[in-house]
Amino acid sequence: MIGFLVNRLLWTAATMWVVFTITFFLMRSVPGGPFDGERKLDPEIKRNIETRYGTNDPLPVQYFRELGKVCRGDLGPSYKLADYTVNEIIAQGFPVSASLGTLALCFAIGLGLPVGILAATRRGKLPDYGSMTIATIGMALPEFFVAPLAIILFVFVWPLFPAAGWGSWQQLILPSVCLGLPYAAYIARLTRTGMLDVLSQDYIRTAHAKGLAPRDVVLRHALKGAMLPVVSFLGPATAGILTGSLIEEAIFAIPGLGIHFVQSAQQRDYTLAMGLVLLYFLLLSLMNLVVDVLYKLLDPRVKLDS
Amino acid sequence: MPAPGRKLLPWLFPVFLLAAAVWALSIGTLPPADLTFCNATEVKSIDPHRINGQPEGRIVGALFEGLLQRHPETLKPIPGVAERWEISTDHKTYTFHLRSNALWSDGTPITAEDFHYSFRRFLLPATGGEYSTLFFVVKNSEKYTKRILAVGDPVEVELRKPADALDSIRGELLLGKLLKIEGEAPQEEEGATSDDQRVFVVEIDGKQRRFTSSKNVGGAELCETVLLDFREVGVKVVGPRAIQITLTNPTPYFLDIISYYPLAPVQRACVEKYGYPNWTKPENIVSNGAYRLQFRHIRDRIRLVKSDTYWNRDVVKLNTVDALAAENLTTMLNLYLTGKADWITDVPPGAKGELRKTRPNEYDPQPQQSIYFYRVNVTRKPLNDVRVRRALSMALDRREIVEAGPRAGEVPALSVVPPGIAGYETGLASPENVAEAQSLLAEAGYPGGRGFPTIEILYNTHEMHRSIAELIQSQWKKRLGINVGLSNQEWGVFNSSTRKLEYDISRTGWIGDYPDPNTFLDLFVSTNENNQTGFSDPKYDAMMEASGREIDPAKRLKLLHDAEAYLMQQLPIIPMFYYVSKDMVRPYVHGIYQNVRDEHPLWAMSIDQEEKARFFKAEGLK
Amino acid sequence: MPSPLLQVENLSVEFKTDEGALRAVNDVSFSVAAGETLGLAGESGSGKSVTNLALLGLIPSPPGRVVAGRAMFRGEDLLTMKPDRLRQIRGRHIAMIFQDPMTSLNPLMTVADQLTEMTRLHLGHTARQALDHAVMMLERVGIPAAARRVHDYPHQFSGGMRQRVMIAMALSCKPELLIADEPTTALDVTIQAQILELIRELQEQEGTAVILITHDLGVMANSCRRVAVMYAGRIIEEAAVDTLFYKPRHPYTLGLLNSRPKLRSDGASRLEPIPGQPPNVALLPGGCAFQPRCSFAIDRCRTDRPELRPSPEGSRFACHIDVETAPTHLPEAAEVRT
Amino acid sequence: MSTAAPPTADAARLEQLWKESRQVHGVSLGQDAWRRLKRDRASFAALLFLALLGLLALLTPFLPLQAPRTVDTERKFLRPQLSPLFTATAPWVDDQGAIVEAKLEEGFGTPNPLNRLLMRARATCFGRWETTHWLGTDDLGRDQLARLFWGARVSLLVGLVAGLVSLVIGVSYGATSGYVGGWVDAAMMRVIDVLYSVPFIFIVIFLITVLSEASIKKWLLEYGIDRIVIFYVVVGAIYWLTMARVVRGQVLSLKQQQFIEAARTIGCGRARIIFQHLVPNLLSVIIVYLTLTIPRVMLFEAFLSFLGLGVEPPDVSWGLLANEGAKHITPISIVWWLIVGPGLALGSTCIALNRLGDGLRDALDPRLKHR
Repeated sequence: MIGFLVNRLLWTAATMWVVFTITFFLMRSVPGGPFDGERKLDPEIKRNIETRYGTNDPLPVQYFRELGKVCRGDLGPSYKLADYTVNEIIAQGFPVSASLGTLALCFAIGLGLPVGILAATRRGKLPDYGSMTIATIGMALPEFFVAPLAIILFVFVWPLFPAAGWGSWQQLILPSVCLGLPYAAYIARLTRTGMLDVLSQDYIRTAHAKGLAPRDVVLRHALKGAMLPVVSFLGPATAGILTGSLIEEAIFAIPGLGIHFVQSAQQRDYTLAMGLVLLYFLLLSLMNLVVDVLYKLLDPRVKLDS
Repeated sequence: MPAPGRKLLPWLFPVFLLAAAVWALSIGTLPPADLTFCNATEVKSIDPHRINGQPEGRIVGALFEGLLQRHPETLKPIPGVAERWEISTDHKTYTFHLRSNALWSDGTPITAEDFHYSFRRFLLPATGGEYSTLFFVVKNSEKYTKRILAVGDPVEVELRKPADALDSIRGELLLGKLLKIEGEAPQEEEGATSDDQRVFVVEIDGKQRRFTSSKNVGGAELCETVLLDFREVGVKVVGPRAIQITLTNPTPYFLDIISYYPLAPVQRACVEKYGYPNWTKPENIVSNGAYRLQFRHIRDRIRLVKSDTYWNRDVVKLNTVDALAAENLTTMLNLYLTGKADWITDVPPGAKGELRKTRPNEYDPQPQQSIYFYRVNVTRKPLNDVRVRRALSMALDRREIVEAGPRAGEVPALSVVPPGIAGYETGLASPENVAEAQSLLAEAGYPGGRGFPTIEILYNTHEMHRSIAELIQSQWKKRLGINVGLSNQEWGVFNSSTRKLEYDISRTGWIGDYPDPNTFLDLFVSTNENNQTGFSDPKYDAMMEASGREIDPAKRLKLLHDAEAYLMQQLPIIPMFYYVSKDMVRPYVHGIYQNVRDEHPLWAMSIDQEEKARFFKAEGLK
Repeated sequence: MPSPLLQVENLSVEFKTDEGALRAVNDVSFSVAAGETLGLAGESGSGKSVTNLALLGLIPSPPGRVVAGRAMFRGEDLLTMKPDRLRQIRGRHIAMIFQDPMTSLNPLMTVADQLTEMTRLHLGHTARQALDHAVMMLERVGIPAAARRVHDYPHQFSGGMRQRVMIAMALSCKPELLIADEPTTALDVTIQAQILELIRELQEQEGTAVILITHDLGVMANSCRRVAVMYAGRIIEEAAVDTLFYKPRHPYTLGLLNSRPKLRSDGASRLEPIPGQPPNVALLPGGCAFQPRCSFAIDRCRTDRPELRPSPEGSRFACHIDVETAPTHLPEAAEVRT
Repeated sequence: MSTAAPPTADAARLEQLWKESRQVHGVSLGQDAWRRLKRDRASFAALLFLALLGLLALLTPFLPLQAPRTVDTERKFLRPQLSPLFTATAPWVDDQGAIVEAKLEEGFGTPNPLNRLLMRARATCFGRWETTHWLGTDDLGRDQLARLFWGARVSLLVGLVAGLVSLVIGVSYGATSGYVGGWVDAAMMRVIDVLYSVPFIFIVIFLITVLSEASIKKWLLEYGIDRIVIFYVVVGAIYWLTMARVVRGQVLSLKQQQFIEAARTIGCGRARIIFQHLVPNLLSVIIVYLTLTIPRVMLFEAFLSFLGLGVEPPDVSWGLLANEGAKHITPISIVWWLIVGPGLALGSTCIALNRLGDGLRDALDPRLKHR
C-alpha cells in the first residue's frame, strides 16, 4: 500500500510537470497577449505592465521562473483580476464550486442510483423505459437550455426558489439540481447497465437459491458489483463537477471557478489558467486515487499496483 | 482478517454524502443591503489609477473622490475635494483649493501633497495606468509617462530597489541633467514590446553617470528607470491645500477630465505600507469617497458602506450598497424581477422591446455619448477607394439595423460624434441613398458588384454583433451585389487582429471619455494608437492640430465640425448608431438620472422605503 | 412405499424466443425419495438444469415460464407456492450446487459473509453462531485452517476448494434435498472424485436426498441408484442404474453409453459419437425427437412420438422399437440449424 | 458395436461428417444482430428515425423550404403559422422555373455541386412553391423551419465526422497500444493520462483561437478548411481519448484469445493482425461507442455555440439555434417557437442515438443471444 502510494505520488508529480509544460507553451502560442485590450496601451506602459508580470522575458526564463513558483505553491498574480493572486481566486472560488458540485453529486447519486437499480430490476417494463427515456432527455438537452426553463418554472411560475445568487441554502437548490441532472441521468444509465450485467451472473442465481429476498439479492449481492462502473465514472466526474460549471454559474450568478476556466483561457490570463489546470489535475489525480482505493475496497480481486 | 473499511463502506458512503450535503447547505446568509445593483462583471481592480472600465468606475467613483466630481444629472463638474478653483486667463493654469474638512477614511486630512503624489503615481509608467493618456493634456505629462527624453532635459533617475521591495515604493531618486542617449528607442513588436536598451548619460551633482534599465546592456549602472524630472510636469503644490495644474493647450474640457474617476487620489501612506494589490484589500484600504469598502467576494459582490469621514456625508442616504458581479443578462433581469436587485445596468436583448412597452418608467433608454461603428481597413483594396467606402455607407439601412440588432431605440448614426454636445454641430456623412451607392460602386469599377472581391466583417464574439453583421451582410448583398463574409474572433485575438490591420472591416464601439468632440475625433489622427484603420490624412491631422490650439470655444468647435465633416467624407469608419443607456431601475430608487454617459454616482441615490414596500406588495415580491 | 420427498408431475417449461415459444422442458415427471440419489443425465441443452431451476423458481422470467405441472415437496406444490414461502424452502429445505464454482460464488463477498447469510436467514443464528457454524461446515468439507480462511474471498481458493465451499454452503442448513447441477464438470478429474465422495459422505451422514445432474455416465454409475435420461426436454428413459448400463432400452441411452471412451483389447481407443447435432428444441421434428439421429429409426418414428412405457426390468422408456432386435442403419443427417 | 471397423467404414463416416458439417448454416454476427435489432422495437424505431432524419438533412435543398439566410426584419418574430401551408412566391425561381443564381446565393450561400443539383430538382418539382413559416421566424425574420433543416445538416455532420475522426484516431491508437504492449503501451497510455488531465475546454478554446487567427485562417482556407472543418477535427481529436482506452482494454483481452495466436502462427504481420483480426472483433464496441459519441459531440457543439466558438454564421447548427432560443427565455417574454424546435431536434436525436446505441449493444452482445 505504501509502495503504491509513493509510486503514485511520483507519477503524479511527473505528470504534473508535463501538464504544466504543455499548458505553459500552449497558452503562449495563442495569438494576442494578456494585455491586449480595446484601447491600445502605450508601449511604455505596456512594457511596465509586462515587467511587473515578467512576460517580456524570454520564454525559457519565464518557464523556469513560473515552474519554480508553482513548485513553491505560489501561482502568482492574476492578470485580469489584478487585485488578486491566483491563490486567492481559487481559495474563494473553489469552496463555492465544490459545495455546489458536492450537492449536485449528492443529488445525482441519490437520484441516479435508485432509478438505475429500479430500471434494471424492472427491465423491459414501464419503469425501465420511462426512467431511461427521462434520463436520456436529461443528458440530451444543453444546460443553457434546461437552466433558464427551470428558472422560469420554479422561480417565476411557481415561486419556490430565488432566481440567482449565492449565500443561502435556497439559492443552492435549483442550480445544484440543474447541474446534477445530467450526472444523475448518466449514473442511472450506468447503474442500470452494471446492474443488468451483474444480475446475469451465476452468483446471483446462487444467492436466489439460498432463499434471499430479491431486495437482499440486489442490495447485498448485486449492488457492489453494479457500482463499479459508476465509481470509475464518478472519479473524473467529481473532479469536473467540483471545479465548477461555466453555464450554471453564469446563469445562477454563482461565484465559483467554472467561469474562470473559460475566461482565463479566452483572456490569456496565463497565471489563472495555469492555476486552474493544475487544480483540476490535482483533483483528478486525487479522485483517481480514491477510485482505485474504492475499487480495491469494492472488489477484492483488484490489485493495487502502478 | 477482513479489512474494517469494507464492512463500513456501505454505511460510509451515504454518511459521507449526507455530511457533504449538510456542509454545502450550511453557508451563512448575508443581510441584504439598502441598494443592490448589478455591476455586470467582476471589476478588474479598485485601484483608481489602473482601470478604465465602466463597472470599475461605478465602484471607484463611490470609494474615491477627486478634486471635482460630476453632477449626477447634468454631469457638469461640481466641487469635490476642491471647494473652489481658479482658471488663468490663458485657460492653461488651474488652481484648486481643497476643502479643510475633506478627510481620508482613517481620519487624516487630505492635502495637496496627496494629490501631487497621486497624479505622479498615475503618470508613472511603472504604475501601468491604462487611462493615463487622459491626463496628457497636462504639460509634459506625456513626456514623463512615455519617457520621451531629449538631451538637456532635467531627469530623475530611479535607482534599483531590492528585489523584495514593495512595488509601491520607488527606488532612490537622483535628479540630474540628461547629457546623451545611446541606442535606439524600443519598438513595439507583434504582441510584445522589446526591451529598452538605451543608455542614458546623466550629469548628477556635476558627475557624469551612465544608466540603463536593461539587464542586457553592459557598461552602465542598472537603474529602475530614467524619467523626465517630475518638476517639469505641470502639477505643482502651491500651498498645503492648494494644487496648481498647468496644461499644454487651453483645453475646455479639462474640468471634465479632472472630475473623472481615474484622477482620484490615493493615500500615500496606505499604498506604500501595503503595496499593490494588498492596499486594495478591505482591511487595508484607505479611501476618501462617500463609501468605504466592507468586503469583496470575487465574482459575487462588493459591499460598500457609508463612510463616516466623508465631508458631505449628510447627503449620502444609503448606508450599504451591494454591487453584484452577475454577468449573464437574463440572470440580471431575473434578479431584478424577483426584487433582489434594484438597478441593473443592462437588459437581455430579447426582452428589450417588451420592457420598453410594459415598463417604460423603469426601462427608458436614452441616447448616449457613445457610438457603434465599423472600422474600414483603408490600406486594403478595394476599401482604399473612398468611393467604395462611401458606397458601403450609403447602401446601409441603419434604421433596420438598430431595430433588428440592438433593439433598444438606438439612434442611427451618420457622424462619429454623438449629438448633444452643447454648441457643437456634427459633421454628417451622406445619408442612405442606394442609387447613388450603386453608381459610386460602378464608378469605382464594380458595376452591380461585379468583380468586387469578397470582403470580410470581423467582429468579436457576441450575439448582438453577430446579428448586426448578418444584417449588414444581407443589405450589402441585396443592394450592392457584393459578397461579404463574416468572421468572429474572441476578444483577445480580435483586438490583436484589428490592431495589426488584419481585417477588412471590423466592428468597434467607442465611449467618449469627456463631453467634447475631441474624444471621438482625436481617434483618427495618424498618430493615435486607437486609430487602427490605416487612415492617415495630413489634412485631417492639420485640422485637428489647429482645433487643439484654438482658445475661443466657438471657433474651436467650428474647427472640429469641419474636421468631422471631412472625416465623414473620407469614411475610414462607417458609423452605425449611437448607443442608448441600458439601465433599468426600480421607481423607488431616487437620485438616479438619465445622462449621456450613463454615470450614476451612488452618493446621490436614495430609496423611498414606503414606496418600495408599496411596490413590492403590488408586484407580489418579498 | 413411503410417499416420496419430491414428486414432479408433468412439468413443462417454456422460453419465449425469436422463433416463438420454446419448450425447454416437456411433460417431465419423476420423484425422489428421502435419502435417495437420483441421477439426471443428458446432453447439454436437454433440459436437465432447467427442470431443476424451475423447481426452485429460478428460471429467469421473462423469458422463461412454467406452463404446466406440479412439484409436490412435503405436501406443498413448489410451482404454485407464494414467492415468500418458496424462499423459505430455498436453501433451508432444498439447496443447490452449481456447475461452475468459479462464478457461482460472489467474488465481492467473503466466504464467511456468504456462508453466514444463510444460517442467519433460515436458522436465526446470531453473527457469532453463524460464523462458528460456517467454520464448522468448512471443516467438515475438508478445508484446512477453516477458521482463518473463512474470511478469505472466493478468488483466494482453488476451484476444488471453492466447490467444497459451495457444498458447505448448500448443506449448512441441513436441507432434505440437495440438487447438484453438474458439480464436477468444471473440475480436474482428481478433484472430481473427491467432491463426489464428499457429497456422498455428507449425504449418508445427514440423510439428504440428492438429485445429481450430470452428463458424465461414469459419475452417475458410481453415485446414483436411479437414473433418468433426458433428451430434448423430455425424460426418455428412467431406470435403476444397473439396468440402464447393462440393458439400455432407448437408442439414445445406448448411443450415450457407446460414446464413452473405453479401453479396447488392441490398445487403441475409439469413440463412437452419436451422429448429428443435439436438436434445437425450437425446431423439433415431428414424431420422436431423436429420430433424425437414430440408427434404428423406422417410419413410425417420424410421425408418432413414443410415450414413456414400462419395461420388463421395471424401468420406463420412450421408444417404439426394441434396440436389441431392431436393425440399424446410418441415419440421414437431418437439416439442423444451430 | 463392431470391434474392428474396416477402413472403408471410416471413410464413409468421414464423408458423412463432412456432409453434415456443410449442412450447418452459420448465421453471421451481423445478420444475427440485425435480426435482433429489428425485434427491439424501440431501437428499430430509433434507427428509422435517424435514417429519415439523415435523409431529410441530405435532401434539404430539395425540400420546398424557405431560404435559411434571407433576412427580412419586417417579419421578425412571426408566430408559427400553418395556413396557408404553402405559398408560391419563392423568389429564387423565375417564371420559367429556372433558378436565379444570384438570389439563390443570397438565400443559401454558395452551393456545392450536390446542393446545386438538388436545388435544380427542387425548382423542377416544386417550382415557386415553398412552405410558409410553419415554425415562425427569428429575430432577423429568417424562417425557423428552414434553419432547423439546414442546421440539421451541420449538426449531424459535425456529430458524424467528429465521431469518425475520434474513432479513427482512437481505434488506431488503442489497438496499437494494446497489441504492441510493453513499454510502448505504457508510454502511450501515459500520453492519454496527461491529455486527460488538461481540462479539455482549455484545449478546445486554444485550438479554435489559434486556428481562427487571421493569418492561419487564411492559410487554412486556401486548402478549403473552414471553421466547421476545424471544428470536426478539434472535437474529434478530443473525443478519441476514451475510445482509445476502451479499444485498448478490448484488445488486451482479445490478444489472449487463441485466434490471434493462430493468426500469428500462420505468419500474419502486426499491422495485419491488428487491422484484419483485432479491429473487426472490436466492431460492436466501436459502433456502440459511436452512437454514444455523436450526441455528446452535438451537445458539445451547442456548448461552444454558447461561448460563441461554434459554427460561424450564416451557417447554422442546432446548437446555435438552441442557444438563440435559450436567449429568448426570459421572464418577460418567451419566444417559444425558437425554443421548441431546436430543443426537440436535439433531444429526439440524442434519445434516438442513445436508444440505438443500447439496442446495438444488446444486439451485438453474444451473451444475450437468443433472448
